[in-house]
Amino acid sequence: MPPILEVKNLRKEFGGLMAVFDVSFDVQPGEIVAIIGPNGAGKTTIFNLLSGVLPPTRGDIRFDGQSLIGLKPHVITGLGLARTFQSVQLFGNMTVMENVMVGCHQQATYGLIDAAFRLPHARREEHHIRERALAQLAHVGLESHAEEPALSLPFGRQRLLEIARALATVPHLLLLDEAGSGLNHSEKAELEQLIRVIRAGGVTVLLVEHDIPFVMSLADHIIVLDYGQKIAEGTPDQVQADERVIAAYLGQEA
Amino acid sequence: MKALWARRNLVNVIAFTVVLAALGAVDIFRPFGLSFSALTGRVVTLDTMIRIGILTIVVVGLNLLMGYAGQVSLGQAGFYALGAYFSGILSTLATRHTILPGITGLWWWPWLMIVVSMILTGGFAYLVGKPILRLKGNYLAMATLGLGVIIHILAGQFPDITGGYDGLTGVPRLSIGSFTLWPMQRYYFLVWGAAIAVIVISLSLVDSRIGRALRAVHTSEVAAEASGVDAEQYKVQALVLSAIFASLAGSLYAHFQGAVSPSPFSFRASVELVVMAAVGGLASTWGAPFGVGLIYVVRDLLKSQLERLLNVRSGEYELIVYGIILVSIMIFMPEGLTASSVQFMQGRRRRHGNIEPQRVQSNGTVEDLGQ
Amino acid sequence: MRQFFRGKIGKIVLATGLVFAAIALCVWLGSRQRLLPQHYVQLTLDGMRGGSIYALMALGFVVVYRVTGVINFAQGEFVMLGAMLCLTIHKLPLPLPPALKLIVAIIAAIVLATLIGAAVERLTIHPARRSPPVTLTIITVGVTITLRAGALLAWGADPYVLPAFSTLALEDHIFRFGSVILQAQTLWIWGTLIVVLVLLYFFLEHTIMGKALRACAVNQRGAQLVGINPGRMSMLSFALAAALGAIGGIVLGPVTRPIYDMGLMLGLKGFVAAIMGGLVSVPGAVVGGLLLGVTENLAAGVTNPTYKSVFAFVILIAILLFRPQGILGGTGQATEEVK
Amino acid sequence: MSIRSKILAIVTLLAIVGLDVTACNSGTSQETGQGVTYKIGFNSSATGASASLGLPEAKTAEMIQKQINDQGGITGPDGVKHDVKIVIYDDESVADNAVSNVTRLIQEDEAVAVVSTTGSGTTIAHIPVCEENETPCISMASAQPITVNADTGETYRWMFKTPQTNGHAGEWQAAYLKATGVSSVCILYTDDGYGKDCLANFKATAEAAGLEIVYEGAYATSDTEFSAQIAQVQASGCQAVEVGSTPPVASLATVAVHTALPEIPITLGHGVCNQAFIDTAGAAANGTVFPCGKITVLDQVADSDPQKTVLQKYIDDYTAFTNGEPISTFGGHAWDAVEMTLNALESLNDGMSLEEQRTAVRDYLENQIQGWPGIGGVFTMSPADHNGLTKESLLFVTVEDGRWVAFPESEW
Repeated sequence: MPPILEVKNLRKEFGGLMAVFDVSFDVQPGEIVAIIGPNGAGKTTIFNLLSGVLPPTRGDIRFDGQSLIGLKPHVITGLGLARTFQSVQLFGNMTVMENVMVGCHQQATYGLIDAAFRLPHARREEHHIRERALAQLAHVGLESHAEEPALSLPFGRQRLLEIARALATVPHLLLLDEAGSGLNHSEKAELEQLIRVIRAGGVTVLLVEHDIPFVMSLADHIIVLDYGQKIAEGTPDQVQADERVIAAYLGQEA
Repeated sequence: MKALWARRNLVNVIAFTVVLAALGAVDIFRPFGLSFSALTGRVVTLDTMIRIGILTIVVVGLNLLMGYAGQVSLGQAGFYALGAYFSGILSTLATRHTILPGITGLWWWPWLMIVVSMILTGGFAYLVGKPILRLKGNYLAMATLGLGVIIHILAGQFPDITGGYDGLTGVPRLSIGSFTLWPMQRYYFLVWGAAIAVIVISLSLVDSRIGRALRAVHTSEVAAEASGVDAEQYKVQALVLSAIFASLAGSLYAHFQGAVSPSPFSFRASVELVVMAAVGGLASTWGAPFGVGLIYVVRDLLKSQLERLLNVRSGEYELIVYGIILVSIMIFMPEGLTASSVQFMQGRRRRHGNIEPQRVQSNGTVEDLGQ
Repeated sequence: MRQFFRGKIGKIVLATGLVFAAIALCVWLGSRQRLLPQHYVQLTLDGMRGGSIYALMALGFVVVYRVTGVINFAQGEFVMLGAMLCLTIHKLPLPLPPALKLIVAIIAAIVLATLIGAAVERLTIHPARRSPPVTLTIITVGVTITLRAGALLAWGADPYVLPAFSTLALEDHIFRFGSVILQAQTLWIWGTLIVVLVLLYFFLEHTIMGKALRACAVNQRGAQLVGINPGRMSMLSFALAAALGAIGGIVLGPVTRPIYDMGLMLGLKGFVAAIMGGLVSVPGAVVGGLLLGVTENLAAGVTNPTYKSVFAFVILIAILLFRPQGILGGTGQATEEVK
Repeated sequence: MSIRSKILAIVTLLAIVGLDVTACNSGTSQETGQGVTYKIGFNSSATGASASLGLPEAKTAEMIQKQINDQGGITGPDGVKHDVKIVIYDDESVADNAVSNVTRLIQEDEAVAVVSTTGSGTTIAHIPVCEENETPCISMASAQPITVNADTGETYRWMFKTPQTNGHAGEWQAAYLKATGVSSVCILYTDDGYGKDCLANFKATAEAAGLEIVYEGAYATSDTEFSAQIAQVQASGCQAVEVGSTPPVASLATVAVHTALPEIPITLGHGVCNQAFIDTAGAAANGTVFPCGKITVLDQVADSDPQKTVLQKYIDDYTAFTNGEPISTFGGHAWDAVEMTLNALESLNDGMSLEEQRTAVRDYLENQIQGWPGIGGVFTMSPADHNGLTKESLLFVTVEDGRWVAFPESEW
């Protein structure tokens, strides 16, 4: 099977500082892949490059065989690449339900005029969106909070809501940026379970993670970054045994 | 759930319409010799009420742009001016220079020109919106401010077209066939009909895919785009729509006033529109008529009461007190007067569309403006 | 090619090219108005006079914006207050020699305006400090309305006279170089701008208060952690802005005729200057102010002066669209998206 | 439901305030006369951009109200006494407010006639209100389109105005320049209603007199730099400069012209006939020439002048009423408008309906104001002329050592 995501010689400079330096890796469909590395290793920058928030200085990103370079973030989302954020970015002026409905944005087509005059076709699609959103909420176990303000949820639930919103875009590949940070033990276990369910549903998952034990038990494949460069790649066992990784990351942690 | 909200909107709209229609009917039928202004203790006249209706249309649009999409405009009076001038010019100049003789005198010509004005203003907003909406927060506010000031200055030039500083005169009254929408009592129904239509459109939009996209852009553009929302497109759409509303209001203004001059479209007017939106409560469609109404009522009250209380010519005192009231409202009820009073009356019950307004605003706007 | 213009040298080449193109356009348009070389000199000199006032105003905007994130619309009213207070105190029958009397009036006016600035912050901005900046900005609009109406009440609608500093009379010394005219007050204005800049530099770099203010501007939370009170700094920034505005109004007073509503247009222009300088930079504000004054005056001179103010706002929009970080550069924040 | 409680709250608020207001109104209007109380509507720009003009107008109206009260009202030809109430509003120099105020005065306050307003643009905005409601309106602004419909060229039926016009001023200026041998003129004017009107009128009269206008340059009211305009004036090589502005910008422009071209003759419009101009232009004012309403140069007016006694009385009254505030020509425009209306009201018998009163006042103004000496001049209205003044209503003056001095044709 061809890889769902191919990253080739990706580079990002911030005014002379190399945040990402010629990184290449592939992600196979159906895998759970994790990118790990110490703080400032360029993990989140890679996510921002993949999702189109930042333009790369050079290099190529191919998703399902199509280059993502120069595409706007919402177009990339439309192609089936969804993401969450390290610092949860919910829409605070909306309910839980509406947050997920925003994720369903591209599942509907009706425009300004249809909406303004509540044309039948808009109402039909709206109904459809509502059902989909409710289904996604059920997926992450938030359906009973549907009409509450998004920010009234406890932090762990907010993470889940953000994942539900990302899933609502019907992704093939889901990017989770430090989804586990700030969660307690049981919440992490819940999250791990959810990620497995998502993968079982046919969605490839790429995570950026800080919490090594969490990643080791979850990921099929791990990429290790340090100072913007890829220093190792392989299965959890291979990575754990890698000298450079221990030196750069695990050693430092200890 | 959805049906319930829709029903609540419907009930509100009907209640609002009935109250306004009843008020208007009083002035036409004058039961027991009561006029509209007598009902309000001569504080609000029908003339004021019509102006409130006209500005409500502008503020509803501004609210979509500012309150929902989070894009501050300090030049909304510019779009309002464009509507008034396009309508004024197109409905008088063609007649004056006998372009298209025979047609321009027909009753539907001014109506057609109102639509043409809306298209022209909307098109203008689209052209300037693309580049300008790349800016954020204070910078966007200032670019729109500049735009508004330029339109205001240019409106005073070109006396052959705009009438210069003295303005255009002879803008015709509107009529349907031979039924003239004048005197004021009839125009009142047209203006408030349009205002309610605009409110209904806004309510529908806010609750739709488009409204959610706008609100999402307000809170976090990055997250909105990651959810598949084309932020740029929706910001432009919001601007164009608010400009079209402003243009409609401007046209209604021109036909109400019968004359158009630059003075009502100054920078101060743009600021006042923002104040009205803020007083009514940003991100609240219903806030618009109440925000506009309150500002008018407060000012008229100040005019009549200050003179009585202080026994002085009130001009300056009125402005001083107006400024102080404005500052006080912003300090003590930053989420808008109507929202605050309703909250007060209803305890801490949460309302749809404006959930925890304080948090909404500090979340959305701080990020946008504070960087 | 595009790469080249993005590089440092490319940018310099591009900027130089644009400047030359602008000069060429200016000369071509000027020749159609039959302007002579001395006219350009005159236009530039007078533009720099107006520009110096814009610069002082822009400094006020920058100080407040950096510390509080508020666009202080009342900045123009501080200018008006400076001029009005000064001439009012000057008219008091104090038993002092004329020159000393003017000096006393100037100092008293600056002190009063500074106190008013601080009071404005305490009474309006401080109680609402937790509100978003857009609310605070609207509050300053309310303050503007109140101050202007108060001025109308206090001083009426008539224009006043502030004597020229050199002659202590309405008529100023005039230096003539051929047909080029330079008023002594213009020199006072330039001198004041320089002195204010030196004092401001000293204040910000070498006093504890100034350093605290700068720290607060760079990182409010960090400043709080090291024991700086951001509320006090907010008040200080308004006081400083009011002082800068008042100084501008006082030195401008003799070349204009102070009137209660003089702050309106000056405020907007000062704001355009601040934007030209990037809204956050002190040198930017000065360069922005001078450049705005000169450009506006030259553009008016070679075309139709009716559109002088239009030029200023066209410049505003052009800067915002093409160089939101201001003419001096630095990293832009106007279109920055990523948090 | 939120919206209904909002409506309820606002209606309650209005009702409370409304009761308060009505209660008070009925309390204050003590009717001392036997006939109905006549109401005169008065609207001026006491604040905002035209405040320096509108404020003395409002004060003049207050003064007249006090005088009428002291006299105990007015008496009609049938011997019935009437109280007169002048209802005074401020439009803040904004056209919308002018329309609202005039509408309110006509429809709510039921004024027999309305005096409104200070500015030309603001007056023009409310013309439809006066015409449609068939109520006489007297403006204190001077532009041509106030009394004459620009499209049809016909005089409006219900619109009148009291100031001397820029047309009258233009005739003086053109005649003077012509007489002194000038052939090419530059015009500098404010980019506002007054300046534009000066420009149009000066151009018309100057060109009719055979003068060539070689340069027209505008500036904003708030401008303090004039080097752009001066450079273009110098480049155009004209022999005289006409400045069409009001202070303070008129003073600044005059100083700028005088500094750059000390020898060039400067003419101005009658907008500078106030002490503020001389105070703020200083030495540059010396030698400038302009036509003025006689009120501003009373000491230069001959004792035989039919206006002299009226002028003297107004000045004394106003000075006493305002505790010595400076006299302005604009207050005079208000005086003329209100006094004319009072004269008209004094001609009414009791028992007329409001519509009849309005028509009668209008007819009186149009036909009975003949050789009527006021502040602005000696008025002679006619169906075609709702201003009734001529060039002679202005006195041509020059400034010598900071004082106005009459400058009759014989001395040119």
